[in-house]
This record gives sequence, C-alpha cells and structure tokens, in this order.
Amino acid sequence: MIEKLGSLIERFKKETLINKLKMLWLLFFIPGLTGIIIRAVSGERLAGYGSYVPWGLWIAVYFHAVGISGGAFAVGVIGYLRGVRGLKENLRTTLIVSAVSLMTGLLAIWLDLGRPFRAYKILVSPNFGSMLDFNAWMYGIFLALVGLVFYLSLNKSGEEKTNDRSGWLVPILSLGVFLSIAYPSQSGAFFGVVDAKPFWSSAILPVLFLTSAVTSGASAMLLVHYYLLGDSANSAGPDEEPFPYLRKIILAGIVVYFLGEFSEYSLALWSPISHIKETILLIMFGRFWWVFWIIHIGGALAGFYLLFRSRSLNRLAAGALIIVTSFISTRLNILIPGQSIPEIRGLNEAFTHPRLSFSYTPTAVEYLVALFVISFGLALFHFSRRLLATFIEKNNGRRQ
Amino acid sequence: MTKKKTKTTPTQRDGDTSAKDAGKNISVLDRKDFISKLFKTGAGTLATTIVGNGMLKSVSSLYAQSKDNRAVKRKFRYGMVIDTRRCVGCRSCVLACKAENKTPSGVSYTVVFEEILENRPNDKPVFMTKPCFHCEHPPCTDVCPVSATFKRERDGIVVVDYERCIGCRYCMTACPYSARWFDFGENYPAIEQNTPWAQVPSPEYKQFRKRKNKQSPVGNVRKCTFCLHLQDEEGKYNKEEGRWPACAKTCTGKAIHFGDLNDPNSEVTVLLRERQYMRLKEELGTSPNCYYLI
Amino acid sequence: MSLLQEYFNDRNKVVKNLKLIFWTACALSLLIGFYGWFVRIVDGHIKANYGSIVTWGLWVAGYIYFIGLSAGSFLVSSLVYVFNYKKFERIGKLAVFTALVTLLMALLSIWADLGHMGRAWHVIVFPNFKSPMAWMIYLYSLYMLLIAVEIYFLLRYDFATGANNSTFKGKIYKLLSLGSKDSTEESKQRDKKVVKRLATAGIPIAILFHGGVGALFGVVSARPHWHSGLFPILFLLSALVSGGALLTLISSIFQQGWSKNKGVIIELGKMVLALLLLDVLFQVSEFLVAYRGGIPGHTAGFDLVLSGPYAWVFWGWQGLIGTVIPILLLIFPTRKSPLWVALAGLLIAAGIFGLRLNIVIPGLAVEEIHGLTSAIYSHRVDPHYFPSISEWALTMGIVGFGMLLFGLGEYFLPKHEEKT
Amino acid sequence: MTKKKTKTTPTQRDGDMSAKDAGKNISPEEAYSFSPVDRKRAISLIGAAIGLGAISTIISRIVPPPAVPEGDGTIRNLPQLKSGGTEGNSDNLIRMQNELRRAMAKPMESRRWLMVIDTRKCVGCHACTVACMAENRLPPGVVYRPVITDQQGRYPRQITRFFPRPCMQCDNPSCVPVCPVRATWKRPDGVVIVDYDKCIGCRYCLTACPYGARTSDFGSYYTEHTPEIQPYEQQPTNEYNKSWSREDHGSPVGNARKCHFCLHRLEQGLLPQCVSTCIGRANYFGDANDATSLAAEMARSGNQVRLLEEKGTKPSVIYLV
Repeated sequence: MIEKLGSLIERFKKETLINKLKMLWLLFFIPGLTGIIIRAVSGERLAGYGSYVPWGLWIAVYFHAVGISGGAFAVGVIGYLRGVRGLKENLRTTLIVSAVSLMTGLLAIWLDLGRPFRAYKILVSPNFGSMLDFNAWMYGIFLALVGLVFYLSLNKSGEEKTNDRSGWLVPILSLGVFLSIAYPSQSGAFFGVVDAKPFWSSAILPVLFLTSAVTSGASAMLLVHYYLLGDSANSAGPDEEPFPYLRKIILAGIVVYFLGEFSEYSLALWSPISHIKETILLIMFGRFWWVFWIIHIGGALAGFYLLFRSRSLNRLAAGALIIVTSFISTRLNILIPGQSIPEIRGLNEAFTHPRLSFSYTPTAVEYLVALFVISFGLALFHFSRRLLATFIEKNNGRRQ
Repeated sequence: MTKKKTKTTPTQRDGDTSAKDAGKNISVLDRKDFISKLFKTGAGTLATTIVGNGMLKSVSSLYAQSKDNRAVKRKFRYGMVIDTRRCVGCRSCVLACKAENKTPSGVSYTVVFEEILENRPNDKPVFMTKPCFHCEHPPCTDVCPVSATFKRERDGIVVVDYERCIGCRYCMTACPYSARWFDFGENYPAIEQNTPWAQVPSPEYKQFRKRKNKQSPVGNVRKCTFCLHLQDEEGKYNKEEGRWPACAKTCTGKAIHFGDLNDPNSEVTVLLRERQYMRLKEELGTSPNCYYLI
Repeated sequence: MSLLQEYFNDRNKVVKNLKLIFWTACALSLLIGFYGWFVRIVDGHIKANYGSIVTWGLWVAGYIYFIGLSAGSFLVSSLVYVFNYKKFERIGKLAVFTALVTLLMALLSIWADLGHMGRAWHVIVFPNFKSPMAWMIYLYSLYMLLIAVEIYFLLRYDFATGANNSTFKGKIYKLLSLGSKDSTEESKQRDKKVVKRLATAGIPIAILFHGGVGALFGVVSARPHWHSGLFPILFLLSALVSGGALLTLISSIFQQGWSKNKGVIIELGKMVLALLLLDVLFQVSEFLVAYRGGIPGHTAGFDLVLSGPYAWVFWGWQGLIGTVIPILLLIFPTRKSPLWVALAGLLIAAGIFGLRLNIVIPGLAVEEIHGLTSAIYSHRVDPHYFPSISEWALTMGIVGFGMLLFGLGEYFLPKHEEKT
Repeated sequence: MTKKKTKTTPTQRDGDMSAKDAGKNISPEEAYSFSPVDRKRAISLIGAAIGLGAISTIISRIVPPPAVPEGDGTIRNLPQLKSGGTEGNSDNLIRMQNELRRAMAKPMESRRWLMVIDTRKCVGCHACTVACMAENRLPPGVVYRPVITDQQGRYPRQITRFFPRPCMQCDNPSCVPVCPVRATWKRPDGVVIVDYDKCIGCRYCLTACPYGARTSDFGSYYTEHTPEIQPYEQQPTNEYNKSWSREDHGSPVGNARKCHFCLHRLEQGLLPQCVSTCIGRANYFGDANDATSLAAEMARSGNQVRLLEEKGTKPSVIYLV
C-alpha cells in the first residue's frame, strides 16, 4: 500500500508542471461539483448562515476574488505603463487574470443570492444610493472596459506592434487603473457605511480593503507569471522581472496592511471605552482564534519571510501562494466578527432557532461550493488563455 | 510653602483630619502631604527638586503609597438615584454645590438641563440634574498621563489629585458626560474684592484650600466628589448629622437620592428595585453609578 | 510684468529679499509673542478663550501641527540617510535641523497649554502607561534625544574642522563639538555609519509617536468625531505632507537658497503632490463614510466642519489655500519653477494648520449631552470657540522663536558642502 | 503564439526587446512615458468617471422612490364588525379599532402608524410572537416579533422587563438606502415594506438593520423531516394583500422578510395581530397624526424610551417603562 503510494508520488513528480496542476485542480473540482449540485437542489437550506449573520464564507470569497481582480489589474497595468519587463509583453494576460477573478467573485455572490435568477434586476432597476448596486455597475463598466482594452490591444497585435501605445489605449488603461483602485476601496465602503455594525462603521475599512486587494492581486500576478514560465521556472532566477517588481509591491502591501490593522486594533483595545473592543477580542480569542493567529498572522509572516529572502523562484511562488490564500482571512475577519455581536442585548435568546444565532460556522456545502468557485476560476483562466492563443494566431494569420 | 498657610486658618478641623488621615492612610490627602513635604525639602525651587536625591526617594515611596491606597478593599459603592418626575428645575442643587465646594465662576460640578418633550410643548419639561456619574469604568482616569485622577477603591468615588494634575485637560475630552471642569482662575467679584467670603477655604478633599492666584486648584481639572469631605473616617456619610452631599441635602423636591448601592436596604437600592430607571449613554459601557428614575 | 520678470531673473536679489522678509517677520512675531507669553505667565489661562466644552484650543492644534512638521521632515531626512536617496542629499542636514526646531516649537506650544506649567515634569516621573499621552511623551523625549545626537554626528566633522578658527564662530564650533577634534576622513565615515543607525532607529519612533498623537485623539470614544481607526494613519500622512511642504519652503530660503536647491525643491514638490492627493483621498473617505452612515453623533462634528460658524477654515483655509491652489500650482507648468513650488509649499504648510484646527475643535465643540450648554450660563460653557488675542500672540511667538532658531542656525551652523 | 517564444529564456527575451526598440528608434523612456495627449485624455476620462458616479449617486438620493404599488389612498368604507360593541370605552382594543377605521378613511399620506408598547404591562407570554407567526405563516428561522427578556441587576435586586421587538418602522430607516434594487421602501404612512417580487435576496438590508428586525426566508418547513410536510405549512401567506405560494421555491422563499404592521389586516380595518392578541393589553396602535388616538396619547407620556436612539434611526415604536 505504502509502496504503491510512493510510486504514485514518484510518477506525480515526473509529470510536467501543467499536468501536476491539472491533477491538483481535480482535487478542487470533484468535491466542488458535488457541492454545486447540492446547492442547486436544496437551495440555501444547507448553508450555515442565518438571519443574524446573513453573510458567510461565500461573501468572503467574493470580496477576496474582487480584490484580486482590482489589485491584479492595477499592479499589472501600472507595470505595463511603466514598462516593467514581463508585464509589458503580457498586457492581455493581466486583463485575463483580472476579468477571470472578477467573474469568479461574481459567481460566488451570485450563488449567495436568495433568488439568483433575479440578479439582472440590479441592472434593470438600479438604486445608485446603495453601495451594492453602485459596485455592481462598476463591475459591469470595468468588464466592458477590459473588453475594450482587449480589443484595442488586439488591433496592435503582432510582434512588432507590441509596444505601440498610440491612440486611446493608454488613456483608457489609466481610467481602468482608477476604477480598479476605486472598487476594492468601495468594497470597504460597502461595509463602512453600515452603522448597525459598529465594527464596520469605520473610515479605515476602505483603506484596509484596498491594501489587501493590491497585496493579493500582486501575489496572484506573481503566481501567474510563474505559471507562464512553465517548466523553465527552475532555470529562471528570482531577479528576473517582473518578479522583483511584484515582490516589492507584495512586501509593501503586507507592511501597510498590518500597519493599518495595528492602528485599528490598538486604538480599540487602548481606548477605555470602545464599541468594537468586544469584536476584536472575539477575533483574537474567540472561537475562530486560529483564523487570526495562524492563518492571518502566521500566513503573512511565512509569506513575508519567503518573499523577503527570495532565494529562488520556487520559494517566491510559494510565498505568493501563501499570501494569496491566507489573505482571505482579512475578509473573513472583517465580515463574520462584525456581524457576530448583537446590538440589542437579549436578542439571541428572544427566539431560538439555528438561523437566529450570532455564531456562524460554515457548513460542508459552503466549503464545497467555495471549492467549486475556486476551481471554476482556475479553469476559466486556463481556457481563456488557450482560447486567446488560438484567436491571436488566427487573427495574425489573416492580417499578415 | 503656601499649603502650610492654608492649613493654619481653619486650625481645629484641619489639624484633626490631617492627623487622622496620616494615621489611617486614606484619601488623596497623603499624597498631597508628601508632595508638599517634598517641595519643602527640595529647597523651594523646581530644578533642585528634580535633581535632588531625596526627591527620587520620596517619589518612589509616594508611588508605592498611592498603590497601597488603591489596594484597599472595596467597601461602598456610592451612587445617586435622581427622580426626574420629582425634579422641578429649581437649581438649588447647583447653588448648594457652589456654596459647599466654593467653586469659582465657570466651574459647576452639577448642572440642571431641561429637555422639552416632543409632542407636549405645554407640559413640564424633563429636568435632569447631572453630577459626575462616578462610572464603574471611568474613561477619564485611563487617559490621564500622570495618574492624577483615579477611582478610589474603597468607595468608588473618582477623584483628582490637585497636586499631581498638570492641567492637560485630556480627561475632559475623554468624559462622555462633560462632568469635568477646568479652573481657569476666574473669580466671582466677592473674591476679587476680598470680601470675608474670600477667606473661607473650600473643604474639598478635606484639604481646605484658600483660593489664591495660580495655586491649585487653579489650572487644574475639577469635578464632583460626592462631597467626600463629609465622610467620617470609615468613609460613611450620615444624613441626620448633615454629612450628606450638598445637592441631595438641599433638593427642594426630594428628587436626589444618595446612598450605598451595595447596601440592599439603602434608599437608593430600594428605589432601583421598585422603580424604572435608565442611565445616560449606557451603550458606551461606562456603567454610571447615577440612575434616573422615569 | 516685464519688471517682475526681471526682478525674478535676478536670483541673488530675490534670495536677499526673501531673507529680509524672513528676518522682519521673525522680529515682528517675536515681539507679538512676548506679549502672548507675558499674558500667559501673568494671568494664567484667564485670557484664553477655550472652556470646559472646547477644552483644547489653538495651542493644542499648534502642538499637533508642529509635531507633525517635525515627524514629516524627519522622515524626509531618513530618505537620505537610510534609503540613500541621493536627490535629497543636499537638504538632509537641513531636514534634521528642521525636525529639531519644529519639535521644540511643539513642546513650547503644549507646555503653554498645561494648566500648571511648573508640573510638566510629572509626566516623566508619574507616568500612567494606560494613557496614550504618557506613551507619546516618552516617545518624543526619546525622539528629541535621538535627533540631537544625530545632528551632532552630522555636523561633528564640520565642528571639529572649524574649531581651529579663532573667530567667534570658531569658538562656538569648539563648544558645539563637545571637545571632539578628530577631523580625519575615517572619523567622517564612522559618523556616517552612526547617523545611518540613528536614522534607522528614528523611523519607527517617528512613525510611532506621531501615530501615537493620532491615537491620543482616536482612543477617545466619548468624541465620535475622533474615534476612528483611521486617525493615526491620517495624522502620519498629514505629517508627511506638511513636513515635505515646509522643506520646499525652507530649502528655498536657507543654505544656498532656491537657485542652488532647484532640483531638490522640484523633486520635493512632486512627492508632496502625491502625498497631498492621498491625504485628500483619506479625508474624502472619512467624510463619505460618516455621511453615508449618518449616525447623528458621528456627523455632528463633520457638520460643524462643513457648515459651522468656522466653515471658512475648511473651505477657505484648508480647502482653497491649502489644497486646491497648491495642487494647481504643482500640476501646471509652474511645477517646474522652484519659486512657485516653494509658494505651494508655504500654502500647504499653512493649510495643514487649518486641518489640525478642524480636527481638534469640531471634535470638541459638539455638546456631549443635548442641552448642556443652555443649562449653565458661562462663557466657559460655550461650544463656540475663537482663539483670543493672547492665544494668537503666543502662537505667533512660538513661530517667531522657530524662525529665530532657523536664522541663527543658518548663520552659525555649517552648510552643506558641495562635493568637488 | 508570441508569448511562448519570448518566454523561452530570459536572455533571449531581453535581446528581443532591445532589438525591437532599436528598430523603431524609440528609447525605452520614451516608449513608457505618458505623452501630453495621453495625459489629457486620461485626466478627462477619469474626471468624467468621477462626475458620472457623483451625479448618479446624487440623483438616486434626490429622486423620490417609485410610486407605491398598493393602497389607493382614497376614502373607503370598511365593513362594520358584527360581533362585540363598537361604542364606548368598553376596551382599549375597541377604541383603537374605531380609531383605526377613522384613520383608514383618510388618504395614506395623512396618517402615520405608531406602536406604543408598555413594558410594565408585558408579562412575557410570547403570545404576540406566536400570533404573528400564525397570521403571516412564518417558516422556521423567520420571526417578525420576538420578545426580548431584559434582566437588570442580580438577585435579589433584579428587574426583569420584556421588550417585544417588532420592526421599528424607523423614520430614517438604515435598511432602505442599501437595497440595490429598490425592493424596500418606506410608505407614506410610515410602514417599511419589502416587495417580494423585486427582492433578490442579497441580505444587505439584514446587515444594515441595527435591531435585527429583518430575517431571511431559507425555504425550510417545521415538518420537514417528518414523513410528510403538513399542508398547513404550505398554505400561501397573505402579506401585502396578495397570496404568496411557497411551492416551487416561490417568493417569499429566498427573500428578506419583516414585520409590516399587518398591512393586510389594516386594509380590512383590523388591528395588527400582535395588538389584538396581547393578553396584557400592553400594545397600543394607532395614527400618530390623530392627536386624540389612544396610541398618540400614550406616546406623550414622559417615561418613554426608544431602542438604539443614538443611531439616528428615529423609530416609530415607543416603549413605556
């Protein structure tokens, strides 16, 4: 048995990177598929959230994916505009990463809706006074803008014209950078404007959300470029652009994020009377203490160490992987604890039902569906790149 | 030193109390005494005091002593219960407090404010007299950079050490009830014109300070003390003997009730048991010791 | 117009005139300041206009403003000494000196504000570490020490070499060199290393203590206008903006003036513009979150800022003079002229003072319990606060004192030497 | 595929790039800097985006919400009650009933519903909670009016008070502006309602309500794990004067649901179910604009509190203590 396993591992090791990733992907996809089927059949009955904690894991996934989208776009396009090697040739890859993770996020929140098939109403009968609607429109505009940029850059495809930046490409990209910085900040404002939850009602949330978005977006970009290298990753060094550029951004992002978080937490704990002290104690020493100490702090420390030392490209990629996964805790630790403190004393006991509880644990179905969402994103990325490659080849053939 | 002079005027009373205090180790007095000694030994000037060797010694013992003071076990939880239905807004509590503590212009430990109720403009407004609430979790004491203000362990009264306070006014910003007042050194004309009234010292903290320009409490933050100078050596008040907070004693409508909230038979506890009450800004978690009956 | 052009072309003349303006302003401020200090010392707080509702006034605003200038210019100097940013090397020493002078100004300002000035030493002897103020005091004591040592090591070589002159200046150099006579090249290198270490240690201290000043306000949950986790970061950012802006102004007046420091000033202008825009973004975020939320206690302070009796401080002073005009100056081609950039720096540095006022006073001016200010009739229980003449005068005096220190430093301290 | 080629080795990629640039005679600095045209265009685009965003937000704040679909706001004649006397002061309920009918005869804009709950009369029997669930056929996990037990102090110095918590029907509701599809709004008569046909179930309003007064319908049944889901659970609910069937995951499953002062009963001239049921007569309900109504009378007493008033929501439910 053990020998068999050993030989399996040996065989796995011999495979190419792409094949290895494909096998890993199946590990996400197969359980995810069962999850999505259960979600489709049973509705939201098997989800763990309720009416007092109405938002759960899926929303965290959504905000994380949207953050990655905005961050990746901002980092990638600024790199492109500044002419960072590696990013300037791969503008379209940046666009794909951004668009794909945005769509992944939208899938997550779509599955979270109570009535998913009415989602179109957000666009049909809008209320721009609502942050959610404002954000939805921004996503729409952003996706359209990505498409437009894509089209403009395709027109200039071909080896000679890679660096042709005339016309409206650069101005539109600048607008895109503005939007891609604005909407992760708005995700923070999304929570910041909710007074009902004292923990959320703070002006620092937009800043924290933006920093988290840029950090995880840059990590995602680093991973994507690692993936682009394919099997030649072992021969390339960590000093080759764009890795140092992305590495610096990630490191700075981690530092700024924790500075902001330190400022928020220390103020609340220092303050003799504070509305949010209870929430922060819940985060640090509550039932999910490990999310804060192990995933959030531990993950960031490990990632920071790997990226800071940057001995080899593999380590760099490992650091980025740790950051991009562990930074979902920045969303979870704002989302769930903010809802877990009742504003009215005694509401928890007034009427007892599992849905009317202030403690939230994600159920198996929620985890499975989250896995599906992630695998969906990965697959979408892979296929859109394939599609793009064939499309460009065809297009070039016709033009030349 | 100046303190010595102020001590001599109300000879008998003052001598008694300070002797008692020194023996029994209570109240802020001891620290004040220490500092006044310290000033004396410090050859009068500030610079030498700081450098002086004796200074450091006395400071350390002073600090230890202040810690001892805090370690005294909690005996009382003094609090007020104010009946808004009985309050007619006559403001005699404000005046009584002024007369008792000799507070200058611009300092008023208790104020009465009125709120005209929505929907009934012709009715009696709700009057609320507002002393310091002596919160269970006072936000003002934590922010003091020099620990000059603290909650006394034995009876829960929040006090200010006039000798230690540097007058930075941080505690005033931290108090959500505006219960602290800064003494700007302004005086009523009676003091300015040096009438006999000016000779009467303020009995606050049993320190019997006479009002002098630029000496404490001028330049200090001042606040309601529940008239703790009227306590006996065990920290008890006595209503019959008139040793009772001035505002509660004077209230014409009998709206202010004062007593020990730890005693299950005291006036205040009985009222709280039988009537409906509320406290101001409870959402801040300060847990005030003043209750309003409604 | 052409006359003006001609005038500006004669650079030496402009620098000379700038210095004349500078010394006149300094003397005037000092003169007014004497009156302010006289009143403060003789009458105590009676002549000050703050009260028991608005407990902190102009002096506290001045204090956080000056301390911000200090932290900001120190962080700029650390660009040179820690991160080896060559472009600013010319003004490295000047920036450290600015940090020291503005720190002294800040301490003077808060010292005047204490109810008992003679008891300022209590905070060192009886600290309460639960209070952010005690932490802040300890941190800036450490910071002051650090800057003083750093400035000594920065200038020690020059002192040691200059001490041989028998002129008056030489004697002063001898005094300031603290007996060090080592003027070898190795000692210069050693000093450089020491400075780098000190500057590196100074960065976290500067960030912490200025963030700590923000925390001093942020922890006060009794004042919803202040109680925000964003405050420490907002303070830091404003500090960097004001420090950088002041440095553009100072480097156009001192040392070789704006003709030689042209590159530095323009570069600083770019940095200040970026930071200012970020600062504006943060403030907008504060306003938006407050107003979208709409908790009455939370918006009351912002209402005062935007439409209170002193709304002109926000719209006119902080908004127009401190933000819009300098941004325009720094965006349009005027960004290439050091004189205009220095003007923008002056405007920003002045505008940030409005920002500090708008932090301190509206946060306090909202009555905490409805009806309190009508419960008692006293001018000390009044939400309307406008600094009194003596308050203004004292602050002017502090500014004059700072200018005097700059002037003396310019005259006595060694200048940045061009490398040959 | 261009990328593949450039990716092969780092050195080669370098060579490619420089060769390209050299061929076009563009220095790298030039190629990767903003031209003045680019800057102008970028600034105008971003400016336009900011302007559009600001305008759309402002307009959405200024423009009144869409017209109320139900309630014609005309003077109506309600059927007379057959049982019980309707005259005199025999019972508070009768008096309130009459006042209610008087208010319903007015146009919707000129009445404003108000609920006053006397906590001194409330005994904590939870009858209102149960009556509400029966009236609105609430599934598990959905509750409009739980009764909160508030205990102050410790035995023997203890007070126990009960606070039934309906929706506060705030005058400044924080749940309304956050809805992305305008599916919830405040009617002119003060009731905050949800349009089940419009709601997409994003639950933003649930998080925005500080009272926890909104709950989400997850589509479960009390008799779910028994041999048969009982037909009485599947009966449609008649909220908002319409029959809503739960079958096939139909609305209100997946929607946000909340107390609406039993609007469908008001339309028939009946008091809200919780008020009718209350065994202690602790509830008063009526038109705040009618100064003579019992509820308005009770709302003038001094011993009143409103929950979480500091949030600025201005609740229409008043507690007497």
